[in-house]
Amino acid sequence: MPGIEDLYREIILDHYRTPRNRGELPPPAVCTEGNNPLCGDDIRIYLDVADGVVRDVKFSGQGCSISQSSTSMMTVAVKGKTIEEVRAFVRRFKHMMTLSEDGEPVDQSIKLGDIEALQGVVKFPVRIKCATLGWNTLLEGLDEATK
Amino acid sequence: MPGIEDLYREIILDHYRTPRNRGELPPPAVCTEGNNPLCGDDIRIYLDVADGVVRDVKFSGQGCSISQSSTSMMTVAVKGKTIEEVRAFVRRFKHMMTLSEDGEPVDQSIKLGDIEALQGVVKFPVRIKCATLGWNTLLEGLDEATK
Amino acid sequence: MTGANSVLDAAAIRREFPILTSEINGKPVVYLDSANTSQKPNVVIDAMTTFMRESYAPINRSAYTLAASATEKYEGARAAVAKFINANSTNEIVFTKNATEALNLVAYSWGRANLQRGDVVVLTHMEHHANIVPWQMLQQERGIELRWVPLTSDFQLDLSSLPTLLAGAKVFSFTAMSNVLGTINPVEKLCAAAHAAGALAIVDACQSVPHSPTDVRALGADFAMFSSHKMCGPSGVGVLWGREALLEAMPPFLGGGNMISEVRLDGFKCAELPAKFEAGTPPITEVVGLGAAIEFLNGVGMANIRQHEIAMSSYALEMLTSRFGDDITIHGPRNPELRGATFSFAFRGIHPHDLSQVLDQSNVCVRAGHHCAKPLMKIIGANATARASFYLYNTTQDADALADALDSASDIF
Amino acid sequence: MTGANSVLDAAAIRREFPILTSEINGKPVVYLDSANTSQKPNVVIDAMTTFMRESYAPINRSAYTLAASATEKYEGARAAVAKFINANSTNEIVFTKNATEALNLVAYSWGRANLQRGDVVVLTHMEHHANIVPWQMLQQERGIELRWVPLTSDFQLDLSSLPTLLAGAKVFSFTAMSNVLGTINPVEKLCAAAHAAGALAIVDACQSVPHSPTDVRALGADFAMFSSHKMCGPSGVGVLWGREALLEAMPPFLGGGNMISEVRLDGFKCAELPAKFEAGTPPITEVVGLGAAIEFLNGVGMANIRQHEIAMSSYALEMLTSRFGDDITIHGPRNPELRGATFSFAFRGIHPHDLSQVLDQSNVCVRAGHHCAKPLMKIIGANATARASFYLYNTTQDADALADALDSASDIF
Ligand SMILES: Cc1ncc(COP(=O)(O)O)c(C=O)c1O
Ligand SMILES: Cc1ncc(COP(=O)(O)O)c(C=O)c1O
Repeated sequence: MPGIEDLYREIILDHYRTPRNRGELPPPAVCTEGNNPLCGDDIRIYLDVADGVVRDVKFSGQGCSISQSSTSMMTVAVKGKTIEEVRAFVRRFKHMMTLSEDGEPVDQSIKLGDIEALQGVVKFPVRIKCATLGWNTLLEGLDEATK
Repeated sequence: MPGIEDLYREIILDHYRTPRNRGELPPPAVCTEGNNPLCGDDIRIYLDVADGVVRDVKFSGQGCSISQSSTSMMTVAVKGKTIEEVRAFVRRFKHMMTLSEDGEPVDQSIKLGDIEALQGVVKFPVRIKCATLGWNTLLEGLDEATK
Repeated sequence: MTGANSVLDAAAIRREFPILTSEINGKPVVYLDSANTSQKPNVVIDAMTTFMRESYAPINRSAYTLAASATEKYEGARAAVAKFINANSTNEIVFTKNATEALNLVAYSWGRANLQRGDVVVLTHMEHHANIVPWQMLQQERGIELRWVPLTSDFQLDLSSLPTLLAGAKVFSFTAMSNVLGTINPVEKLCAAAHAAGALAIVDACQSVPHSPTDVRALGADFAMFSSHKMCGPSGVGVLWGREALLEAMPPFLGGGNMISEVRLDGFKCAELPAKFEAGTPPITEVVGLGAAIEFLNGVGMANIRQHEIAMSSYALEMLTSRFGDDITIHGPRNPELRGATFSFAFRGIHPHDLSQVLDQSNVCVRAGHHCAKPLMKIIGANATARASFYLYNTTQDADALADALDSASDIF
Repeated sequence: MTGANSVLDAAAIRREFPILTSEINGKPVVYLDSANTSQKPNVVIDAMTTFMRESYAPINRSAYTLAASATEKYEGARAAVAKFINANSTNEIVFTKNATEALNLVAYSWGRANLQRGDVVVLTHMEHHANIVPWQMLQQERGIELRWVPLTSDFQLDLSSLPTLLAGAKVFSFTAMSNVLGTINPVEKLCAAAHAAGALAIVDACQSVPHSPTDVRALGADFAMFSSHKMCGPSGVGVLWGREALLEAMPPFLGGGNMISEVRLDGFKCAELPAKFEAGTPPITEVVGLGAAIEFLNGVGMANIRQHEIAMSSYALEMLTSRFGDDITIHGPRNPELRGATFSFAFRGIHPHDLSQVLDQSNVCVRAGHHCAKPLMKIIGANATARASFYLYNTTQDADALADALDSASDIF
């Protein structure tokens, strides 16, 4: 059995205790909502996109340490990136979470930085949904912001 | 395992090969139909009742040796009896087939005669429905003839 | 060792359950998720194995010895179920795949035959999704009205508004015990109230039948349903009990083999009860396994099980509050006589999902989430809770193991 | 010993099935009722026993190790089923309680969403009640029209009228193989004809999936369904396969836990596939058992099973006609390539019920009755037939035992 310390790395607990970019953004920022039917967690992502760049991003909602910290780290990472960069970044993250779709190109050279601490989640398959909740909700926000 | 000879007694096979009272009766005789969902057998009983007495009874339909011979023997036994006698007789028969309802009075002194050959059917529970098919259909006919 | 006031030897019972005597990583399994699904004793596993090895055959269709004896075993289990809940007749016992199917059967068959636009169905705020969604589907389709019995601050049904809610209602469908709060509802009284208002009384007995004696006649209910897998029996089979006259009058639900007496190109006729509601090949081995589970439970004694769970509740409530004080919030009644041994709780602000993960390190198995009762969760103000539920095989040691594991969770968060 | 042209060692396979190596009254069991339900090999019984002893836990609900690994085993079986029939994705595999529920699911959910008064559903004269009654229920409720593909004199579907029947139809639902006649239908061709007419193609694959390789994509079907219990798996579980886009678009069928993503007092949202159609606690142990059955069947090889059954058919047809000549009438095609090894027959005017009773004295298990296909029985002019059906574990000795037992029936009648 994988140890609990694989899951609750210090950096994860840090983002859980002190989440970054928590809050809301007023319209015209896009707001999308996601939820995890298993545990009842929900999350809202606020996205301010202009000229193809993520200017600002915030999140609110309730969730476990994994979903909250993963979302917090995600917001830090994507702010300031172009939409294409963000999409490539999400693909790289999902690949780490063993969730790549068949034939989807993944740029392995992209560095995930702190987010690599979430790799341990893979050993706890039930929690993968927690770790990806914010990211999937972000993708929906991107779709909405760019349509 | 009970032997097949308990089931296929000579008198049963005789009534199967040479059924008595096979045929139909024209109206005003009452006709009721029964079927055994398990095997697809069906039977029709024609009943001529007057002044509270079963004047005539005939049957038609398809069925296995047990349902056919049981019905044949039944027609022989009930012809000429009063309705009350017939009902008591049916109760006596069903009791032999272990199908008495709780608290139903059964007159053990009634003699079943040849019909006792059907007692062996009890050892083959699946066939009890075959043996009683004609009898239940008769009861429906009595209800109809007396309402 | 099994709780000072328990009337049964849970430690001995536990030895009958292979999983409960097994270890993961050298540590015993502390199974506290029986409100979700229960473990299976040897006698149930063996009954199924033996049946598949020696007696498996089609039922109700073929006449050879093997098939006749399989049919006898299957129908024998039906008789055991009927007796277990004191039904009037085996015709009142319909085997479904689970309690959820049984609730849907009633909503589809009785509901579609009897409920029209504007008709009122009364539910409660503590229902499981299985007793909500089928009615909401009918609401979408038919425009029936749903009314909800609210809760009091001490997690009971608030009966003050019941007469108003029931006025003009056609159905009152409610759980005998909350799978989240542990609250045991006054089923007889609720059935009587339903009938007084001219409504049908449907009892979701999933959480009561496995844990205490059941007498459907004494309850005065019209329908009741429960699942084998929560009462030491196999998965894949549930029970619908209904008053014979009601079942007789209902149209069929699933169509197919076994539920017909006649099929022609231009139409079909239904079979007699209970076949009418058992379309297709039923869960044969599973029904036989349920029969064995009932024999097992009867052997222990349902009244004893209830006593044991009262003792477990007392112990757990006292021990947890004395060890953790305000750090633990238990969502449910404090009086062990008014509740089952199912505890939803919040602990030191740790998210239930994280909590269950940490408890899992000590093999303490609790459920974290909404427990298929999202409306209730919202009402008690939680997105999720952790839930520990005890059964006849749990001991005070299991409760202690839970508390110890909670301590270790505090170390991490 | 297993038929001159068989590619598999049925005698060895048979030893894997406890019931087939058992004796009743000192005589071996000759099980010829697999079209009804099949026996279970040791590996399936053991997989279920081991699961209940070591791994039983709730699935999809709890996060602890035991529950996560039970979920993995359950979902692993889904993946095995998807691969077994070459589905596009595990989202296309819905576990039901049997094939009958799967057919009802399609009729209730897809049917009620898409069929209106006057819409046409085409069936065939050789359907099982499970593929008739659900549509007749929709006929009563909605006033849809049912049309029937008739049979030719050699027990095939009469395709000459098919284009006329399909004109304007919304659904063509048919069996891949008749459970009475043994006739194997040209499924690909029938699916293509349905699609050419703009109709949905629903394949009742109950009698084909257990007996030959299945590739739902190659068949070009829209829905297909089959039952675990007919393919060496446990009772209590069936499979609905459907094209993902169709399943996506359909409203839910049973409402309750697991099939929702959100429930509020004022309504619910469905979960993603396949959970959307799996309300309540599923047959957990049984799905795991089905996974083991598929592994077992894959080990033998589905193409080998089909070859073996062709060999069994050849042998049985020749042997029975050479021994009994005109005394036996087999209702079904003579060409072993065009049929499965399921034989309905009439013998010397002896009523099938009596026949099966006498055969039972030699432990020869055959079904007697209407085989849940009453319209077909009427068309072939029989109230009932006896039916002997062979599977991978049957040998030529079983066929010989049948013939010997038939001889002894002549002595009595
Ligand atoms: C062709 C066919 N369709 C449907 C069924 C129904 O299967 P089940 O009874 O497992 O639901 C059967 C088997 O009885 C069958 O042979
Ligand atoms: C109160 C209650 N009702 C209904 C159900 C549904 O039971 P099942 O999932 O066995 O259909 C459950 C269990 O999950 C329950 O606790």
